[in-house]
Amino acid sequence: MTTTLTKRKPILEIKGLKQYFPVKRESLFQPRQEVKAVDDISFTLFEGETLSIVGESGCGKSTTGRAILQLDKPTEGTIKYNGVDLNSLSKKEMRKMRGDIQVIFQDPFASLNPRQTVRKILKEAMTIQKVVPPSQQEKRMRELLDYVGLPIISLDRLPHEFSGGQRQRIGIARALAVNPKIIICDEAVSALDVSIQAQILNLLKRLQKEFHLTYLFISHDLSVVRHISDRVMVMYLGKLVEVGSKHQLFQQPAHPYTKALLSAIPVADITTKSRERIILKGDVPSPLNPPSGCKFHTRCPLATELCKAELPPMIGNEGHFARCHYLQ
Amino acid sequence: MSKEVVLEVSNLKTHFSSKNGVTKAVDGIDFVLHESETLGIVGESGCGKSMTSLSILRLVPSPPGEIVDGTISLKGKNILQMSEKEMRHVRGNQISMIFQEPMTSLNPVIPVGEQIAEAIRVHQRLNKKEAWKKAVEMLELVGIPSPEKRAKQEPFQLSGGMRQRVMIAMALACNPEVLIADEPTTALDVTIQAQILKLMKDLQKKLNMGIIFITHDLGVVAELCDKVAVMYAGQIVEYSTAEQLFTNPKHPYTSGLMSSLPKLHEDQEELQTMKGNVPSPYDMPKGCRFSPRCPLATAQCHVEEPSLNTLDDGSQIRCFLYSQNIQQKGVEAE
Amino acid sequence: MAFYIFRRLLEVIPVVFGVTLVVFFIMQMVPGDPAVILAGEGASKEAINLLREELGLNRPLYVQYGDYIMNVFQGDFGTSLKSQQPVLQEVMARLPITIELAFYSTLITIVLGMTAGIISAVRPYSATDITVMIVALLGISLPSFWLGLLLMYVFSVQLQILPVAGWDSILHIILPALTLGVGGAAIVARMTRSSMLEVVRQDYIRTARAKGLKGIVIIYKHALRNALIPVITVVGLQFGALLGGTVLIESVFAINGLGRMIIDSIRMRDLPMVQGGVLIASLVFVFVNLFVDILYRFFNKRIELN
Amino acid sequence: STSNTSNETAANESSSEKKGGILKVVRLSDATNLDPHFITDIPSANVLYQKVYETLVTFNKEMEIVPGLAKSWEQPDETTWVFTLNEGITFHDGSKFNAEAVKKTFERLLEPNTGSPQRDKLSMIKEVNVLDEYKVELKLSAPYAPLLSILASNEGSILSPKSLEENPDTLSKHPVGTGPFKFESWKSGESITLIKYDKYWGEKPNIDGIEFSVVPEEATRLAMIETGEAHITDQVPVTEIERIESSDTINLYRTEGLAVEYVGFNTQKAPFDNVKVRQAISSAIEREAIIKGIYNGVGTLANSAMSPKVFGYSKNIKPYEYDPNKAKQLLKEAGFEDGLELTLITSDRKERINMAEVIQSQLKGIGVKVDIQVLEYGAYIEAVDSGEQDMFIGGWGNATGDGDYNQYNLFHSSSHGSPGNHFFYTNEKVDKLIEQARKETNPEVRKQLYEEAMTIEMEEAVYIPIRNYEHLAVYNNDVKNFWLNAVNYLMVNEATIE
Amino acid sequence: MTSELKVEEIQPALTESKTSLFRERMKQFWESFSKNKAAVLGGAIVLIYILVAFFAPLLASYDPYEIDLTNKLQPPSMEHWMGTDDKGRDILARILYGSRLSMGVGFAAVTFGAFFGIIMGLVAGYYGGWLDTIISRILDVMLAFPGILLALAIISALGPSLINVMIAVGVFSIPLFARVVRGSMLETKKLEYIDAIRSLGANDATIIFKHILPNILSPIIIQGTLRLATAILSAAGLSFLGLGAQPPSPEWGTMLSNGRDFLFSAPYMAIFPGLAISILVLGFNLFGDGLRDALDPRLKS
Ligand SMILES: Nc1ncnc2c1ncn2[C@@H]1O[C@H](COP(=O)(O)OP(=O)(O)OP(=O)(O)O)[C@@H](O)[C@H]1O
Ligand SMILES: Nc1ncnc2c1ncn2[C@@H]1O[C@H](COP(=O)(O)OP(=O)(O)OP(=O)(O)O)[C@@H](O)[C@H]1O
Ligand SMILES: [Mg+2]
Ligand SMILES: [Mg+2]
Ligand code: NI
Repeated sequence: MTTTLTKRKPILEIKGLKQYFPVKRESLFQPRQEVKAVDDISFTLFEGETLSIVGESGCGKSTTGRAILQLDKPTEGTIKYNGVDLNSLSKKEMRKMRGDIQVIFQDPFASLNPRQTVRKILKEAMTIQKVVPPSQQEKRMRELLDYVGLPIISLDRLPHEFSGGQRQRIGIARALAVNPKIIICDEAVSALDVSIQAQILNLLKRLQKEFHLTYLFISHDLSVVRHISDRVMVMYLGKLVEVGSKHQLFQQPAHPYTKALLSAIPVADITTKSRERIILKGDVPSPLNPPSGCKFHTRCPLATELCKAELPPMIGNEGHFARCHYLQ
Repeated sequence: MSKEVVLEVSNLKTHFSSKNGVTKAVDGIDFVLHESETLGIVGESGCGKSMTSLSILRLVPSPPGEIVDGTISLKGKNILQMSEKEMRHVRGNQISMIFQEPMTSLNPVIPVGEQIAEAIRVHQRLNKKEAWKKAVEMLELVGIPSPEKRAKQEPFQLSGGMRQRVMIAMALACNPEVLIADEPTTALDVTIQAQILKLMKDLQKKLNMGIIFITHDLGVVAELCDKVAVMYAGQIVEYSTAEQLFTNPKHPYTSGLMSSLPKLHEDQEELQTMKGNVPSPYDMPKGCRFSPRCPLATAQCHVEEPSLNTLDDGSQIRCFLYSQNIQQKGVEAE
Repeated sequence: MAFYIFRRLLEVIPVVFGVTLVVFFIMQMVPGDPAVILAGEGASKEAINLLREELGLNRPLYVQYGDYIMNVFQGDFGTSLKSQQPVLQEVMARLPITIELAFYSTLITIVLGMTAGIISAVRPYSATDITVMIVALLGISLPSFWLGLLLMYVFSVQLQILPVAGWDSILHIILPALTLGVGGAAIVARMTRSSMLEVVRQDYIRTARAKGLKGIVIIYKHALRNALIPVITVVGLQFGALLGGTVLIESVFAINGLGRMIIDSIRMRDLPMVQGGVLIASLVFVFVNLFVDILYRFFNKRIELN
Repeated sequence: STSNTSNETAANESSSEKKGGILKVVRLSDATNLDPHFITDIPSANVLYQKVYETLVTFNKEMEIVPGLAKSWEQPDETTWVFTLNEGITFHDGSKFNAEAVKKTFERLLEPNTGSPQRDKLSMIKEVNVLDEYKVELKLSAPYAPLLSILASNEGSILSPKSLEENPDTLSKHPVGTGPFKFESWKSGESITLIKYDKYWGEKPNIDGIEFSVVPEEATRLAMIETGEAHITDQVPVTEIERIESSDTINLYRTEGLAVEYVGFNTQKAPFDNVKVRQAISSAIEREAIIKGIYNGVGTLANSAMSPKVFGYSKNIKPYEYDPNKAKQLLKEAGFEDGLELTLITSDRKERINMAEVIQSQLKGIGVKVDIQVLEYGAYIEAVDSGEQDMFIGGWGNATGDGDYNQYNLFHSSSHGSPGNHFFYTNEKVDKLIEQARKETNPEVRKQLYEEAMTIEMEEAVYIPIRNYEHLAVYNNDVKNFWLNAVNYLMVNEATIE
Repeated sequence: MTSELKVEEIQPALTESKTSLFRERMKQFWESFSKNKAAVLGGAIVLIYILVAFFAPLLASYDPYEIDLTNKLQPPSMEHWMGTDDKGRDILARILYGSRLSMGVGFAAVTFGAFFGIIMGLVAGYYGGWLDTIISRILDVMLAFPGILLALAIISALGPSLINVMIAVGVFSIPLFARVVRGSMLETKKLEYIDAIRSLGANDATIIFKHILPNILSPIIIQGTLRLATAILSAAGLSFLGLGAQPPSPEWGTMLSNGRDFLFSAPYMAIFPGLAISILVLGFNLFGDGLRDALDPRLKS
């Protein structure tokens, strides 16, 4: 396992990424408050792999994605793509670079221009990044629609004429249109029904193989994550709590939060209805006012005074690391 | 079941008309919902799940959409014939809805707490302060940390999952008799999802609430639903109890769905998929709408449209494979 | 926020420079010599030269401007060439009147304009909508002095229930404020209507309906706030324009406002007065727009300040 | 109601002796300055003239010079004038009126450092000597016939010596004189209030005070008179006179003025350096149509650049008859057979724009194409002063009522440009005649000289006389016994309010 | 990745369908536009005005410049449908001829103002920061600047001419457009689909003009159509400065303000030019609304 990992070429390196959002103060005299949406995370994405980010809602997954895309300027930290610091790029270079890193957004309703037909949306993507000569565009568009399972007639329809899942597929087609190297899939398949989801997942896998694509896959659906990922990263309250290969993580979860997550997966199997579950206690802490020490201590069944006082470091081996004082 | 019927939908048809023709988004749907019962609706994206639920609240965008036929009766009263004022009383109070798209369904410029409190105030005699308190409680209930602070924030300041939980809190705030949840947990992580599902179950027990749960997460369906309607291209193709569905899926589409699921405990290189695509709404295939994609389709399937037949075990299937054991019973199978 | 406001206020300094510089050079460029105009009919060239010297107009331009701007930053806006009175005093005598008039007019603009816009938007393309729209359009193509004279004729001369002109009591304010308010109301009405029409199609309006809210609540609370950005902009523009003074209406109702002062001073080529008037008007504009920007942010938190 | 003819006081003489009340006057513009030595406009002077300030001599309704602060005067030689002053007069600030006060006033005016724009008018005064407490002597550098008329004008106002000494700068906003009214307050841009001066030496006015308010809009001023919000307004739109005359509640007062309006030629610029062209244009304009059509009959047809009320007027000057054929003929002679294109500039006064349009249309008849250029006041002044104009519509107000102030400024070759000779007219003979008239003491001879000069000017067609001004005022039934003098100053000493 | 994947045969009628689809869209646009009665009415009004401007000499039965003082202030009659003005000229003839001038000035000024205003507003709103600061403050100054002074400056710099009047009035309009555009831009640029197009690497121009501008068109259309009226009126206000149409040009705004002296004695002197302006503006507003609705996909069908 170790050997394969080291051999791989890092394509995206994130170091010490922080993204804080200011929060409105109630009065002038209150101290300045911030949401630490992403609080000092570092990880490396290797070429050709799928790295998933899971974690509870609001833990900073989308924010991480947006920071990588340079949609919001990160508060701190560097993002290197193929060794180049994205921050150091000129506007023009950055624009070119964007073709390599694509995104499929969580919310398909908001991410399509209501005035553009599908044809325009796709065509524009191809034209901007100049990936397909105009004469080939029409053919390519049909291909793309076919990949994502939309009828050809969709080309001349407008986003509001589609259902949620259909819109998501338009978003996927748009991302694929520019032949990216990395795709950040922010809940890209959450809105899809299973049959399409299966198609899309297969498609993503196939594309990955054929074109050596790299995915940063953000999802809650752990079965999907398990299916698609090579490695999985677990986030909690803006911090990384566990990272490891799919097998390491699903078979020997180290962090108590990961364990709880795994046990909560709903299973499409009526017989296992009364399965043993780790039900987390305590309130979900707020990123506005995160707990001291280990961020998870308020809900952790194993928490001790130590956890309250000290932030545990990432420890582990063979590419499997977790942030807990009490790793077995 | 001896429980009272709260909502009965029969032959509901909602069509969209446009230059290119008529989209039959919902094309003759029947189902009943009892109190304390959860009905799951699953199906291909675009098959009309959301439109069915919007039709129940009479919120289909019109024009171009229109409910062209059918009845929807809430405790015996036909919603489609209610005055706008009566309808206001129904909405948010007797039937409330969690919308699929949390970003655009929340007013971008009003603090989320206010949006919940407002729903409470129209239907309950509470003053501003009390309603606000209740709203904050609701946010807490759906697992939003620091609810007092979050209540004062506006939707864009919340993450996708939080927004969805706000929607849920809003829908549950008035203790409705019927809750329509349109993919309420898609954006939630599993621990929160579990929490929410538990909350819904608890509330259901307490209030005898009937729930229509639209999702494509079959895991959630298995966990939560009593009955399931599987929709395909505007029609119900299979309607049965959850147990029957998961132990013995009958319609080829249903079994196709089941097999498309990624497995949690085994590695698959490729997921199983159904061939082909959802038919274009303007260009419905002749005969059975699923026939072009059906691995078991026969010649008959391509010309003749099957009807919804009730089987011995009470489930209803729209497929010629099962038409041999047609039983002329009512829709009610229990 | 406090910092933001502070920073915006600092921007006043370049505005002062910009305004004074532009006014100064335009006034130099424009034909018409203040000394000649002030000297009056039949003045000899010597007399004019003497006057020019007296007024300091024969100093090099950069000296004139430099002196002026130095004095401005010390709070001295110079003295009027014409009346020899301190400019600041003259401006300040008129500013409160102008602000009061602008305030009431804008109030009328908002009330009339938004109401009409909302009524139109609730039933687009209905008879009411079309009527409201036509009235609004007549309102905007009817020059304000006309409306003013008409109102004066009806209410003051015929009915004798309001005073003709002057600025002593609230009664005096009614007609001019109404006249000015109606003009602005037309554009506000049109903006409100169209902006509302965009908003009522949004999903969150559906959500509001699903909650069982009354139509009127949906309109006022959910739709209006989202529709407000372009409306606030035009109201701000309107208010600002009124603060710069409205020569015609000030003339019709004999209101001693900033607008008339500036125009009279331009005609007399009374540079310090023009400078002072325009400067104050621009400062007021800077404040109004700061306020508008804060309002944007108030109504839509997504909008970032700075 | 019916209008008064000129020189009659308004309404009936048998004033029912109602005393008191504040007279409310509404007018177009505010004063700009209240120091007579710096005043160059009528709205400012009108506030003060014979109300706050008085002059040594003054005009009566017939524009004749009569005693004022000076009881009598004599002229021991051509360049010496001695005035005997009235006694027992005090200024509003309590200081005494005497020869010293007169001396201080004129010395301030004549001091170049004062920078008075009016200095020119009296610069011929070499020295002012106090002969005794109530006798003052003016020594002139040369004989100067128009002196009395200037002393009778606003520039001749006698200022409080105390103010002059202590704080002359405040005079611009706080005048102190000897008149029947003392200054009360000035709200810049809004109103000026005067109140009755109890220790006034002469006949005390009936009213308690005057309030001059600024109301720029004509229609508003009329409405205020109609509703009784004000008593008198002076500038009145000529288009409204029928309505006013037929009204029961408001009345029109008309009186002949000192000013004239004319169309001027730039005599130094081609083609107007050619007298034939000027004559041709002069013959092509039908002036009666303008008086009637544009001015609605307000004012009279002018025959020269001098109004009948001005000293030196002559009715013997005959302007060119309207004769388009002759005009065409003259043009042909001048070499403009195929017509001519020229620019007519005018200031933005409504009536003048209208006049320009009519002239344009009339000249079209003889094949002259006129471009009208309307200019804002300042730009207009600059244009006519600079001599770039072809043809312009101009006017000459005459605040002193003497022909010198008319002829010297308008036609003397030393007055080119700003002093008033916008025709850039140069004629040695005319120069001589005007200079001579200035020194001539015999009024009849003076008149003769002016007539001669004006005849030449007319022969040379330097300008086309159009209209003698008529001043209008509208007042309501409450006010009686005021009058407007020929300069358009409101005279209220006998006025009463009901 | 184009060729490797198996795709069904591409339909042969590919290019043909493309052009016909464009035609289809145009047809749809026209259909939704023509369904809007008010918009069609507006379009018709505008068209009629343009025709009138074109054929004014044929339509007018009097010389609009012919002064006849004996015939002044005639109320409307069979002979003079709209009466005569204070110099005896036929008002109808003047309005007909004036349409060229007034519409020309109105259009040109609004176009000028809109062009620069929109660009300034877009740039300020989109980039924010110091660019916004600078542009916004310039706009503040422009708004506070007395129009007359600006006009005087323009004449003294460029000389008096009709074109310069358009520029002058256009310059007054710049801040009006700019501020409206900036406000809407601040709102729209935060939408997620803008992020989406940004992450595709679209350059700013594409984002601004293709994705944001169409979505903020409606306040621009309104500002533009309404500004037309004020532009015509303010052009009249400048003619006395020597800027713009000089007498006896039959410009509507000037006719209207000349009518002011006859408000009660000869109201027709002002009413007719006033109506001419109102109806034109009405036409444009209706047309603009229809245009906006037809361009809005969400309103389709
Ligand atoms: N405004 C509209 N105009 C035309 N067709 C529409 C409109 N809204 C929805 N439709 C069509 O109606 C059909 C049903 O849509 P609906 O939103 O109910 O799907 P859904 O089952 O909820 O799908 P998803 O799971 O993706 O949300 C779709 O084919 C869609 O294209
Ligand atoms: N523009 C913003 N202003 C203020 N706070 C923000 C903003 N964007 C995100 N946040 C906060 O940052 C935190 C992380 O948000 P993010 O959207 O990254 O969560 P997420 O992990 O994607 O959650 P989900 O799975 O629910 O989408 C949340 O607490 C959210 O409220
Ligand atoms: Mg997210
Ligand atoms: Mg849906
Ligand atoms: Ni001059």
